[in-house]
Order: sequence, then C-alpha cells, then structure tokens
Amino acid sequence: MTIQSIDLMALAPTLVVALGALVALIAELVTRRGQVAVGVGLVTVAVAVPFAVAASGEQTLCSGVDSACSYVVTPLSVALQVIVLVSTAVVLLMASADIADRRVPGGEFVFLMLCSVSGAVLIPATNDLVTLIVALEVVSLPTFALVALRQGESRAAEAALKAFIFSIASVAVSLYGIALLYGTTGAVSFDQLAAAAQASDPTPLATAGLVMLLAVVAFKIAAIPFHGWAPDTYQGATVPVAAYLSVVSKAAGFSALLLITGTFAAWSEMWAPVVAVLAGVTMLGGNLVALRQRLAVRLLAWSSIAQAGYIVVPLAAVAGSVAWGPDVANAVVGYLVAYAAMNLGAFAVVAVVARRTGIVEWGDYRGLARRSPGLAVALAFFLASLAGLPPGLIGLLVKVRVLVVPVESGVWWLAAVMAVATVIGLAYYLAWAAQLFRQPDVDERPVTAEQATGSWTAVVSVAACLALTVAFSVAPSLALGLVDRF
Amino acid sequence: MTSNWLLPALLVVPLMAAGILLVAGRRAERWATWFGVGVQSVGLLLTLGALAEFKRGSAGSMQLVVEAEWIPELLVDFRLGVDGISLPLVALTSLLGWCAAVYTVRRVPEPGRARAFVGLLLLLQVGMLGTFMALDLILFFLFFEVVLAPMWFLIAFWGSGERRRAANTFILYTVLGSVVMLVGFLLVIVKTGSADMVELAGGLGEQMSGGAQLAAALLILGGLAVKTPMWPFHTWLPDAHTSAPTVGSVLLAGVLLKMGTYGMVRIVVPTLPDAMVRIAPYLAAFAVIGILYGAMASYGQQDLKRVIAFSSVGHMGFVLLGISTLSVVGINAALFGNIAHGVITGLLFFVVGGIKERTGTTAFASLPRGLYASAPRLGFLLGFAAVASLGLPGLAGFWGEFLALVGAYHPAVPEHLYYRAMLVLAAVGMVLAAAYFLRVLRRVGQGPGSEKTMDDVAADEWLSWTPLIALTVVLGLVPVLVFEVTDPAVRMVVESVAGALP
Amino acid sequence: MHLSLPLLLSVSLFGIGVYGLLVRRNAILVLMSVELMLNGVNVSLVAFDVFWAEALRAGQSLAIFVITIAAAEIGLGLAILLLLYRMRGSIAIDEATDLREDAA
Amino acid sequence: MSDRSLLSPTGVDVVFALLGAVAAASALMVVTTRQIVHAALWLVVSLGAVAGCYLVLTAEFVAWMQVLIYLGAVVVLLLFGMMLTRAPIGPSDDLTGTNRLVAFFASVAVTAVLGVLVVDAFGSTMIDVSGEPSSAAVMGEALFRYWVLPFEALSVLLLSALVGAIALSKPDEGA
Amino acid sequence: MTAPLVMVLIPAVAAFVGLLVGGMSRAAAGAIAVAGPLGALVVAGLLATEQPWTDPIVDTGFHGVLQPFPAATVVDGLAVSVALMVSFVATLVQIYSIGYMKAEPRYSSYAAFVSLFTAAMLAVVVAGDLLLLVVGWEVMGLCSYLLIGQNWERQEARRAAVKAFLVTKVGDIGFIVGIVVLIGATGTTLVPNAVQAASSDPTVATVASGLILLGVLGKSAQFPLHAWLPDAMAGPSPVSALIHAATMVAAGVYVVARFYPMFLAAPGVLTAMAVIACITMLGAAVISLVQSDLKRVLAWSTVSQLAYMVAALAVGSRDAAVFHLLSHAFFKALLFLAAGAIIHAVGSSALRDIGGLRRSMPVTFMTMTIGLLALVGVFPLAGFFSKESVLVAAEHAAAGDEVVAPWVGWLVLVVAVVTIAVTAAYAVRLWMLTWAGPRRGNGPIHEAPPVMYLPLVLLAVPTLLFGFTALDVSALPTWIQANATEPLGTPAALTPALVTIALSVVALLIGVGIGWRSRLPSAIGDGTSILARGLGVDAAYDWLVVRPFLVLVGWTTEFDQHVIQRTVSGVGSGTAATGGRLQRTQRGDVQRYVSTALTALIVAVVITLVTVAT
Repeated sequence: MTIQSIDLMALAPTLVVALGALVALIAELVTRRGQVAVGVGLVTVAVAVPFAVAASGEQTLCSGVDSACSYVVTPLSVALQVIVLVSTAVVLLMASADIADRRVPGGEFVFLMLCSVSGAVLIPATNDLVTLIVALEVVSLPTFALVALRQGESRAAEAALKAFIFSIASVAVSLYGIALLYGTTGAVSFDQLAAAAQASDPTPLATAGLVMLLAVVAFKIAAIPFHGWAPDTYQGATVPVAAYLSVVSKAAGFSALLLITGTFAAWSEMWAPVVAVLAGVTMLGGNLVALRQRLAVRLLAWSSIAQAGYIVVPLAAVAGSVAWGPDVANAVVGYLVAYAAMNLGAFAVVAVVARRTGIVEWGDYRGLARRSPGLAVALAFFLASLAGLPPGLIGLLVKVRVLVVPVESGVWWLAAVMAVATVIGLAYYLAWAAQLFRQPDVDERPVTAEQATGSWTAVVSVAACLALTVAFSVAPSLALGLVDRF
Repeated sequence: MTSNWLLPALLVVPLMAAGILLVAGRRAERWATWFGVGVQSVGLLLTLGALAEFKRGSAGSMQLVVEAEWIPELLVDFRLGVDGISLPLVALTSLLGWCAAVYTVRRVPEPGRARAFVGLLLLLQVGMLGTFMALDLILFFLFFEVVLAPMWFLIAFWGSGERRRAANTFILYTVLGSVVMLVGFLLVIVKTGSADMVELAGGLGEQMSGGAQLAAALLILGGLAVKTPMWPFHTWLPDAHTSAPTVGSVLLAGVLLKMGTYGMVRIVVPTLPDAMVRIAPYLAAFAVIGILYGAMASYGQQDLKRVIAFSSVGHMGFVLLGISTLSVVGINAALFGNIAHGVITGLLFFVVGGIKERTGTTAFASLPRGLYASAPRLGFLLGFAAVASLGLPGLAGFWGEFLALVGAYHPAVPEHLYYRAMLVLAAVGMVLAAAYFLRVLRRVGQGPGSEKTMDDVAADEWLSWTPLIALTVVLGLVPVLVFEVTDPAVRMVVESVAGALP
Repeated sequence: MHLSLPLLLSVSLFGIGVYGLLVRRNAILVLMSVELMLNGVNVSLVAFDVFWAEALRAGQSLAIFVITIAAAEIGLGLAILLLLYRMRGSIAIDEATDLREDAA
Repeated sequence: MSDRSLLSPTGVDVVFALLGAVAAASALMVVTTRQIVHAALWLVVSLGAVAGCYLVLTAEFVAWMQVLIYLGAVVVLLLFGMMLTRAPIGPSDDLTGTNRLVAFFASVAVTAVLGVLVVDAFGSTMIDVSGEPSSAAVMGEALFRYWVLPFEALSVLLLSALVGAIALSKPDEGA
Repeated sequence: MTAPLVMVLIPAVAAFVGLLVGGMSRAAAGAIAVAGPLGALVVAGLLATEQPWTDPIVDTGFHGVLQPFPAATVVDGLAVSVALMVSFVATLVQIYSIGYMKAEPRYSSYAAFVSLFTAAMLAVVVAGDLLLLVVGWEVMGLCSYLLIGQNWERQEARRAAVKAFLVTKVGDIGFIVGIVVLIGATGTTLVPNAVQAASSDPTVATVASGLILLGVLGKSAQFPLHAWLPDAMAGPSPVSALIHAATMVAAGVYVVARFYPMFLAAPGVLTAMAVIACITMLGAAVISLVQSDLKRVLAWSTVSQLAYMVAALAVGSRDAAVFHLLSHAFFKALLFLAAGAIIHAVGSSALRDIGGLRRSMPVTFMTMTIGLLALVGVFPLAGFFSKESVLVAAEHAAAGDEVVAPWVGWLVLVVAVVTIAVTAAYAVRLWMLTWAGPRRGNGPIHEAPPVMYLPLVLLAVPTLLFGFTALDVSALPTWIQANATEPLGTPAALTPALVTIALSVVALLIGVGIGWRSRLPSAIGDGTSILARGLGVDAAYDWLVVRPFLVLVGWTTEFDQHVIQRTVSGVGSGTAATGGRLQRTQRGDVQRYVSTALTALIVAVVITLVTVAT
C-alpha cells in the first residue's frame, strides 16, 4: 500500500504558514505581548514567499490513478499565493496597532489570521473539488472568529453572525453543486472534470451543479446578489479585519473562480452568461449604492464590491468569441494585484485616521490635508487609483487591460456597463478626495500626536501600499505581467 | 532624429517642477508663482527649439520622435513625436501656459495657496503637451485623462459661483466621453493588432472591416465630441467656464477644447477612412447646428463668461465643419481655426478675467456700463478681442471660418449640394456671431460714460496678453505661417482618406 | 436498489433545510436547518459514491469531510451565538440589525 | 445492474423508502415545531434515520461517523447552546420569522428543480447494494491514499475553530 | 511692396500710430490724422501721372488658396480715379474734423479710425486679390460701426452703430458666400482671372453676381437693406460726409464695376438691379421730401443718388455709373460738410431750429447752394453731366442695344426723370428752410472757422468743373477704361443728348414749383408720419427679422437650460436615486439577504438550463 508520495518542497508555503500560526500562538502565550505574535506572523510570511516562488512548476500528492495530483503549482497559482502573502503582511502591520492597545487579543488574532491565510495559500494550487471546498472553509471559518474578536463592540458579534450564516448557506449550496457534478461525471479532480467537459455537452444536472458551485465563489468575492453580508460585516469588524476580508478573502474567492472556470472552459457558453450578468450587476450595483454612503468603511465595502465586478469582467467576456486562456487569467490577476495594493492602502489610511481621531464618516475627513498632509496625499492617490484617474495611473491601466477582453470578444453590453460603472465610481471617489483638501470649517485637534504606541506600524503599512501603488504606476508591467514573472 | 530629447524634456520639466512644489514647504508660497514662470519660460524655449529643429519640408512625417517600450501587455510604447498637425498646437499650449504663469504671478485667485495652484497648472501643462505629442493610442488616452484631475481641482477650489457642481459635471461628462473613446481605441487595437498612430494612419486602419470601422469611428468620435464640445454634448462647457478661475478658463478654452478636434484629425480621419466618409455629412450637420445653436444661445446669456463659452461652441462648429469636408482646404482651415480660437478666446477670457477682477462680477445684471470710459485700454482690448472672435477678416479668427466655407464648397465627399447648404447656414452663423458680440460690446463697453474709475490694464497684464494680441494680428495678416506647417501633413491625411472615397 | 430514492431523500432534506434557514428566527434552529441541508448533501454524495463505486471513494470521503466541517461550524457558530447572546440578550436574527444602510 | 423502472421496487427499496420517509418527516418537524427542545429531539430522529439509510447503502463507516459525530457531538452541542441561551421549554410562537412566504417559495422551488433534474437524470438507474460494505478499513485506505491533503487541511480547520471558539468565549479582558 | 500697397499702408500706419501716440497731444494727433490720407493722395497722384501703367495686375507671388496673403493689387483707370477721389475727400474730412471735433474728448481714436477706414476703402479699390477685397470690405464695415458709435454716450448712437453693422453684415454674408462660390468655382483668388472664368459660365456668373449683389445692397444702402443709412446720421457729420456719402456707400457700386464682365454675363441679375434701383431712387427721394432733420434729408438723398449709379450699371453703362459716383462724391461730401458747419454753429440739426442763416454764414451758404444745384443737376455743374450720362445710358438701353431688355431701359429712364423732379423739390425745400425766411432758434450765429470752410471751398471746385471732363472722349471715358483688365468696347464720350436735357429741364422746373410751395415752416412736420419713418421698412425689419430672432434665442436658451441641462443633471440625480432604492434593500436582516441570494441562484439555474437546452 503505497502512501501518497509527498513532495514537501511543493507544499512548503502552506505548511510554513500553518506552523507560523502555531508558533505565533505559543509565542504570545509565553511572552504575554501581542507584538511578538505579529513579529512571528511577519517572519512567517517573509519565509513563505520565497518557498512559494521556489515551488513554481512542481506538483505533489499524486495518487496512482492516472497520476491525478491534488496539489499542482502553476505560475498563476504562485502569483496568487504571492498576492495573498504580501497582502497578509500589510494587514498584520495594520492590525499591530489594535493588538498593541489590547483592543484585540494578539496571539489568537494572528493565529486565526495565519490559519486562514494557509487556506488561502492552499486554494490556488488545489487540483480537485474536495480540497477546494475544504480549503475555502479553512479560509472562511477563522475570519468569522476574527470579526467577532473585537472587544467592547457589541455589533462585532452581529457582523460575525451575518457573515457566518451567509457562509454556511452558500457552502451548503456549493457542496450540493459538487455532489451533482460528481454524480454526473463521476470525478472530482479538475483534470478528469475538464476531460469530461471536453467530452460532452453539459447535462442539465451538470449545469445546475456548476451554477450552484459558483455560489460559494460569489459569496467569497461578495458579488451581488451574494453581497448582503459584506457592508455590515466590514462595518462591524475592526478595520484591519475588514481590509483582510476585502483583499485576501476575495483573492481566495478569485483563485477558486479562476480554477473552476479554467476547468469547465469547454462549457463556457453555459456558465459565461451567468458570470457576465454577475459582473455587470455587481459593478453597477456596487457603485450606485456607494454613491449614497456616509461611513468611510461602508463606502470602501461597496467600492470593493464594485471593484470585484471589474475583476470578473475578463471571465465574463468569455461569453463572446474569446476563449478562457492565459490572456484572460493574466488580466484578472493583473487587476487583482493593483486592486490589492490600492484597496489595502485606502483601508490602511482609514485605519490610521479612525484610530487617531475616531472619525468614521468620510465627510469628516474635511481638511485632513491641513492636519496630516502625508496621509491625505496617500489617500487621495489611492482613491484616484481606485477611480482610474491619473495620477492614479495603475488604476487606469488595469481598467484598460480588463476592458480589452470584452471589446476583443465582442461582448459590447459588458464594455458599456463597465464604462458607465467607472464614471459613477469616479463620482464618490472624487467627492471624498475633495473633502481632504477643503478648508477645515473648525480646527479639530491636531492629528500629529501619536495617541497609542505601535501606531508607527500602521503608518508603515500605508507607506508600503503607497510604494507598491506608485511602483505599479511607474512600471505597470510589474502588476500586469506578474504571472509571467514566475 | 538628431535632438530627440526635446519632446521628453518638454514633459519632464513641468512634471519635476510640480513634484518639487508638492514637496516644498509652506515657505514656498512666496516664490511659487515666480518658479512657475521660470518653468514655463523653459518650456517656451524648448518649444522654440523644437520649432527651429522642425524641418518644414518634411512636415508631413513625424519628427523629433522618441520611442521606448513601456507596457508590453497593453501594446503601449512611450512614443512621442510631432508633425505639421501637432506642432502648432504644442506651440500654442506652451505659449498659453507661459501667459497663464505670467498672469498668476500677482493674481493667484482666492483662496490663494499659490504652491498648489502653480503645481496644478504645471500638471495640466504636462497633460496637454503629452496629448499632442503622443503617438500611441493608449498613451494619447492617458494624457487625455491626465488633464482632468488638475482642471477639476482648479475649478472646484479656485473657482467661483457653484463651482463644485460645475467641476463635477465637467469631469464626469468628460470621463464618460473618454471611456467611450477608450472602448473605440481598444476596438481598433484589437482589430489591427497595433496601437501606433503612424502605422494605423499609414493604412493599417483601412484593413478593418466596414462595420468595425464604423463602430470604432462612432465610439471615438463620441468621446472626442464631448471634449470639442460638439452640440448636444456641450452643456458642461458654460458651467465650467463660469465657475473656473480666469487662468483655468483660458487653458480650458485655449487648449483643452483642441484635444477633441486634434484627436479627430490625427486618429479618426486617417485611421478609419471608410467610416469617416460615411459619417462626414452627419458631422457637418452637427457642426452647423453647433454654429447656429451656439450663436443663438450666447445671444440669450446673461453672463459674460457664458457668452464666450457658447461662442466657443460656435467656433468649434466651424472647425468641425472644416474637418467634415475631408478636403485639404477644409482640414487646413480646421487646424488654423484651432490655433486662432485658442489665441483669441484665450485673450477674451484674460480680458473678462480682468473685468471680473475690477468689477467683481461678470453678470450683465450687475456689471457697470461704459468700460470704454472707465478703463479705456481694457475696453479697447475687449473690443479688439470681440471683433477678432466674430471673425473680422484681417484678424486670425477669419481664416479658420472663411476657408472652412471654401472647403465646404468643394468637399472631398460626394454630397456637394448638401455641403453647399451647410455652407450657407454656417455663413448665417457669422452674422449671428456679430450680433451677440456687438450686444456684449454695447452692454459692457458703451453706455452712459462714467469717469476713469477703474485702474486700467496693469504692466503684468500687458506682459501676459501682448503675445496673444500680436499673434492675433500676425496670424490674421500672414496666415501662411501656420499653413506652410500644416499643409504637407494634411495632404498626407487626405491621401489616406482618398482611397476610401467613391 | 433505485439510485433516485436516496437522491429524492437528499433533495427533500435539502429543501426542508433551506426552508428552516430562511424562516426560523432563533439562530440555533437556523443552525439545525443547515445541518439538515448538509445531511441532504451527504446522502446524495454517498449514493453517488456507491453508484460510481470507484477505488477513490471520493463521495464517501467528502461525506466524512462534510461531517467534520459541520462539527467545526457548529462549534464556532455556537461560540458566536453565545457572544451575541451575552452582548444583546437575545439570539433572534431579525433583531440583530444594528448594522444596516441608513437609507436616509 | 439492469435498469428497472422506479415503480417496481425491490425489497431493499421498500426498507430504504421507509427509513427515508422517517428522516424527511422528522426533518419537517424540526423546522415547523413550536418548541425548541422538540426541534432538537426531532433532529436526533432524523439524523438517526439518515444513518440507517447509510447502512442500507453499504456505507458502514460513514454511518458510524454520522452517529458518532452528529448524534453524539453536534446535537449535544446544540442542546448546550439552547440551555446557555435560556431557550423557553414550553411552546413559544415567535420562532418563525415574517418572510415565511418567500422562504416557502424558495424551498419549494429548490426542491422542485433539483427533484425534477435528479429524476430526469437517474430515474431508472439501479445501484448494487449487495457488495461488501465499505468498512472502516476500506475507507481508511481510501482516505490516506488519495485524500491526505484535505485531511490535513481539516486538521487546521478544526484547530482554528477550537481556538476561535475559546477566544470568543473568554470574558472581555477590558479594552 | 507695390505702389498701391504703399498707398493702402500709409493711412493704416497713420491710424496705428495715431492710436498709440494720439493720447499725448491733440495737435500731434491732428497732424498724423491728416498726414495719412494726404500721403495716400500723393501716391495716388503719382500713380495717376505715370501713365500708361504697364501691367494691370501687380502680383506679389502669393497665390492659391492656402498661401492666402492677399497682396495682389490692380492698377487701372477705374482704380486710380476712385482712389484719387477717396484720398482727396478723406484728406479734406480730416482737416475739417480738426475744427469740427475740437470739443471731442476721444479725438485721437476718432482720427485713427477715420485713417483706418481710408486704408480699408483704398484696399477695396486696389484689391487684385479676392481675399484682400474681403478684408477691406469688412474692415470698412467695422470702421463705420466704430465711427457711428463715436459718442456712444447717446442711446441712438449706440443703437445706430449696431444696426448699421448688422444690416451691412447681413449683406456681407451674401458677399462672402459669393466670393466663396467664385473661389470654389474658378479655383483662383486673382480678381481678373476669377471674373473672366466666371463670366464664361452663366450659372456660376448668375449665382456669384446675385450673391455679391446682396453685399452691394447692404453696403450701398439700397432697398431692402437701406434702413441703416438714415440712422447712421447719429454719427458725427464729417463721418457722414466721408463714409455715408462719398466712399463706403460707393464701394458697392465700385465692386460691381470691378466685376462688371461677370454681371454682364448675368442679365437676370442686371434686371433685378434695375428694379431695385428704381424703387430705391423714387422711394428715397419722396421720403427725403418730408424729413424734419437736416442730415436725414441729405441721407435719403444719398440713397436716392446711389440708386442712380446702380441703375446706370443695370442698364449696361459702367462709365456713366463711375462718372456719377465721382461727381456725387464731391457734391454730397460738400453738402454734408456744409450741414456739419451749420450744426456746429446752431447746435442742432433739426430744421425747426435752423432758418435765415444767409447773412450770418456767407461761405457756407455759397458752397451749399453750389452743392444743392449740382445735386439737382443744373447746367454747368458736375451733377448735370453725370445725371445726363445716366439718362443717355438708359435711353440706349431703351433703344434695345444693350444686354438688358428694352422695358428695363424705359423703366429706368421714366423713374430717373420723375426723381429729378422730386430731387429738385426737396433740394429747394431744404435751401429755403435753411437759408431763406426768418431766423428760427436763438443765440449768435457766426461763420465756421477757416479750417472748416476751406474744405468746403476745395470741394466746390470739382463740383463746378468736373462735369466738363466727361465731354472730351479722350479725357474721363478713356481714362476710366485705361489699362482695364477687361476692356468693355471703345470708350464713348459721355456727352448728354438733347432729348434727355429737355426732359430733365422740364422735370426740374416742376420740382422747383413743388419745392417752393412746401417751403413754409408748417410743412416741416415732426417726422413721425409713416412716410417720414422710411415707409415702415424699419417696422417690417423688426417684425420679419429681429422679433423672430429673439423668439428663436428664447427657445434656444430655454431648450439649452431645461432640456439638455435637465437631462444631464437628471441623469446625475437619477443614478443617485437608483442608488437610494438599491440601498433600501439592505435593511440589515441577514435572512432577507440570504433569501434574495438563493432566489437569484434558483432563477439563474433555471434560466441557464433553459438557455443550454435551446
């Protein structure tokens, strides 16, 4: 009985992160200081990234039956893993301030986050539906705990509850989808499923199964109509956790979406229209409701819903003449990289401002440029990038990169919807950016004083995001060509 | 090309300067405006250098070309170059930028903040120059968008009246236009596989199928029409002008409007000839409606700036008419019209800005009468600019319009009679233009004379405005200065369209 | 034995679970309904596994994993519920609406 | 196995049908009863019936897992949950929410669509339940030969759920 | 730089320098003002003496539409003679203005604009390039607008200036479109080539000359575009003398003369011109009879006399028209300057305040009488000969040996003779009301200063002698035809014919009779009757053009403000509203969220199934 041959090197990133989680937990127990846990977390990420890059091209845990391995590392998966890991580093930096002043139990926080990250790192390299759904569950469950971990905030529990219920509902539906797919094709590994898809047209049962499978993905990337939980949960959770949800958890969702659509590329006429409608509704709905928001975090929540719509556009464009391929995947990853940098940056600044001045409404950011110019310029830059308006060059370029696909494949209505959505989006990003530079009507207390210790790390996170976004703006092929680098 | 460092330098110098201003501390408030003048003067010198380097003989081909690969994934290369069509516009932009800088030295509109103001002007300069020099579709689009943010801030923070709403309408309307244009560009890039304007114009564009060409042309023209502005996409212009600070209005009218028509001549006409031949008559119709509509609307306005804004809609109507003829004379007239309108309307807005500074208002209801008496020189300049703008022969405004009519008599497209009807309607537009400008002069300039109450044109105003006055007269008397540069390039463009003509 | 029998059972369990999920106000009953849905899934998985009878036993393995996941979910779900109960004093879902759009 | 129309049941079918009916009926009672504790008890009956179904389907190991974890752990946890949240013993009529109509239509739609699809796809196919049951040994071998990665992932999941639950239950240490 | 161009540039430079330096001292401004036209006069004189001109078209090499620096100039008899007249009159007007405008604060800008005007007129006269013609034509219109509006403190000056510019601009549109058609059809901007090419193709000739006629009607104040001239009297008198008597109004006639071969190729247009001329001739004369203002009488008289020139052109005789143009310029300028002197002395131009000035202003009296006699066409004066030449031309046409139909000739002849009578009537009335009879008004009246009456005398000389030059064929006729780019047959002497002399003498006597009877002050009237207000043409304008235009403007602003503006802002608020409605779906209850999600999923599954099935 041959035990599955395990190539540890390939699995290294996931293992390192899982181990890191344990070490962080124990470190906090031993030293009683949350900062140490964050330190361990950062080190873990630092170690995991090179492993991820090194593992490119390998595959392991291959079973005897037609050598279907359950862990396959492709350049696409490495890119996604790197995005997840780097974003986690930034989130940890953001969170260290909360951990420092005991608003959140440091050890558990870092442990849960790293567990979730280990799942997120696992997803891109999975090669069968079973591992995929388990990994998705590994990513989601700790996040609900993270959301609820916010001491002294009654609404945190409510936020966690909403996310939890939405999650278990969508997982149950997706599991049923997997059951149906397994039922009709007799296979769960992506290679066999792809072969089955090429072999014959989708049976009604397979169609239903696949559409239901998309439920959990729609939940993870918070696409309308599976978005209900997002704004409330982001508002209820601490800002770093909200940032984590909006970037890393969504990246996991997109990885799953890429894998699923990649596998069932042969049935694209069946699922592409669904994804197209999903993308269109998400873009328009996200931007429209964002117009009306007053709270900063809620606005960012709706904005990230809209951005998720943009990221899905290339996959949606497969409904036209363009087939699913590396070109489409690169467009998605390209936008995802830029989105991660811009979005994390915006959340980082909101986190810093919320901590220092307690401001939650974006309207109260009036005259921020007067009080802390650095933060104001950074936020303005992130908002411009999210809007896709120069000087936020990378935001514009990735939108162009994403818009090429529907134009090439002739899905005109999608290109039109994206154009309109971008314009609507510009309205609220611009309104917020303007607030920063307006004259403050009453001179609030100066923001310069460092209220709490450890908030220098938050500023570092802002600086990191700014550096990344500027670098992408200057050399866009860093972001647009990320997949080809590995 | 020998000195191909000129064009990138023209972009980098203002960009660096803007960066310095961004970083400079609060002390920079004092020297910010002088710094602005310095940088713009360097820009002007570089432009003169480019003018000298530019070989008139081969004005048809791209010169001073700079090329560097930037984003392979999007087929975007950082490719700059100028030819007969773009050189005059680059020169106009540098000149207006310099005049604006000189004007702001002692006249930063409230609420002050000179550092930010000059910085934004420099960013605007980069965007404008970049648009005219870009030879790559996406690069053109990027510079097209770079202009928006600075102009938005100029209107929203240094403007007057309900500036926030005006700024928002301006930027949202223009962004919608430019995104539609982007979709058009992407269609062209996807269908032809190249984003290089020179290649596309050279014949690559013609290989696109009729339907694709028509779709791409309509999309791109839609976007550019918003910028021109072509009727009925013009509603943002009057609000933007009424609320913009003086310098903002000058650059908005002087240069930003030209990006639309430049885009048409540079991109749409040579790249999509079949589509242009089919669209040309409709473009002519919209142009003439614009002329008549602009004239009549401006007659009904109650604010000086709004009158000039609508007059711009009329002038741009003539430029569009010139382009729609697709003939050598027509397109030359359009390009000349661009330059002339830039100079004259720039001067007009400077003068109106001066009036607003002295009287505090531009609304007819509250504007004091008898400017000829209260500030004779300012009154004379208002008269001079108004007369030039209504197209008095002998001044720059006339040639753009007159030759557009001559072009309309013999359009390259087959519908000759249709164009002659357009010609007559456009000519009627000229008399309406005279009507509303004389109404302005009568209402503002003349009237029961009051003594010399206001201080007349100051030294720095003279310094800033004289180039424009001189240019209006010189271009009026010797229009060949522009034509010898634009004509070879326009013949190339018309040749590429000739193939598509029946 | 007919394959469609277990499948029909699974569908009915799933349907009843969905009804419970959407209608029950008490959070614990909602959790129970979700358990029913997951059981529905397990039944069809096992049925398909027996139908395909592969060496891989994918169906039954996934069924086992689903059971484990359900257990983990219930654990954390109850923790969240209790936290909510401690904070608010009631675990009725339709009362927990502090976080919403202030559609002013 | 040769295909037989659904309407000519074999002996095993009858047994399975009975168990299925019990499971479905008790599930229905879970979601409709007005007493919380009864709901839990009905859940026990339903899950037990499902375990029986597994036995009929020769999935012996899954059946025992079902009994062990679901009946043993999950339902007990739910009962503890009810106790800790002081759920009323007697009947209380505020258990069902307001959007009853939407919920009903949604569930009926789901059931109908899936039911039709399933019957249409596997209406007459038969499965051989006479083979030797997939005992713990068989499943163990399958699990550890082909499904090692999900197994490991699950270990991380359980650990994180554990730590998360404990962290949430800790009384506030004061912000 | 050809001589003609120098002639044009001297007054232009004078204008520019005057504007710049004028503010300093009035004397300097005055000197520069006179120097401009005087310089032009000298150059014109030089040009006239060094006959014969070698090459009619002095080309400066800029041709083709795209190198349009309009520098080609033409030197032929027609051009030089009119140039001489223009610069001569302009110089006298500038001299006269020094005196007349003594109290005017903005004298320097006035003088500069007059010089600029002279340059523009000369540009039109010597234009060999269509574009230079258009430049001169439009700049003239602008200067007339500026000079009419010279003292814009007064309401009617402002209104008259705008009216003058707009009415002429309406005509100019026809003119420009005509030029565009010419350039488009013939492909060249050189005047002779264009005219020659156009005259060979009847359709182009008709269209081009018809359109150019529109411009001529505007500039030369012919029906229906004549209403601006009487109102233009609001401007200072020297301006009226120069622009609204001698030069600008004559430019229209000159252009037709310049393009005459093309007009000959379009008989239809000539007939139309004849009809228009007759209407204007008689109508204007009758209206002039009832005017209550000194300058308005002369204004309507000018409109009538211009109609004579247009009539001459209509009946096929360019020489007669040019001859009448030149002579009319002299005596009408004289009359206007004399009127200016009177107004300067009396302070008002209303006939009620003027009377019995014979003794107090002897020189003005003498020169004005000569002018009036010339206007009426009494024997030895220039008016007589030039009017007769028009009648002779009309008679030729009536005899049928011209390109137009005989009835046109008869029409022109009859109307011309009747108008002589009416002209005599209003001339006598004017003369009696100003000079004879009791002194109305009060205050001391003294003769105008020498700087003002000297020009009067200088103008009286050509009014007396100029007629005789036409008698000898080798004098005026050959001169006008000399070096013509397009010779029109052999030059014939413009000697008056006996029968026409008889007719005109009879008409003259009748006119004097009417005039004598209406010399009583009571017959002045207050200028409000329909006739006095220009036969309601102004009211017609208002109804047909101004009012509809204002309604259109109202609609456009309304349309722009509400329809387009509202759609744009509507779209804005619409999106915000949809945002609001979507927002209301987020009420906070997670079960509602999940139910919407699941229903959406079910719908998606069903739709996909259906689409896949089909």
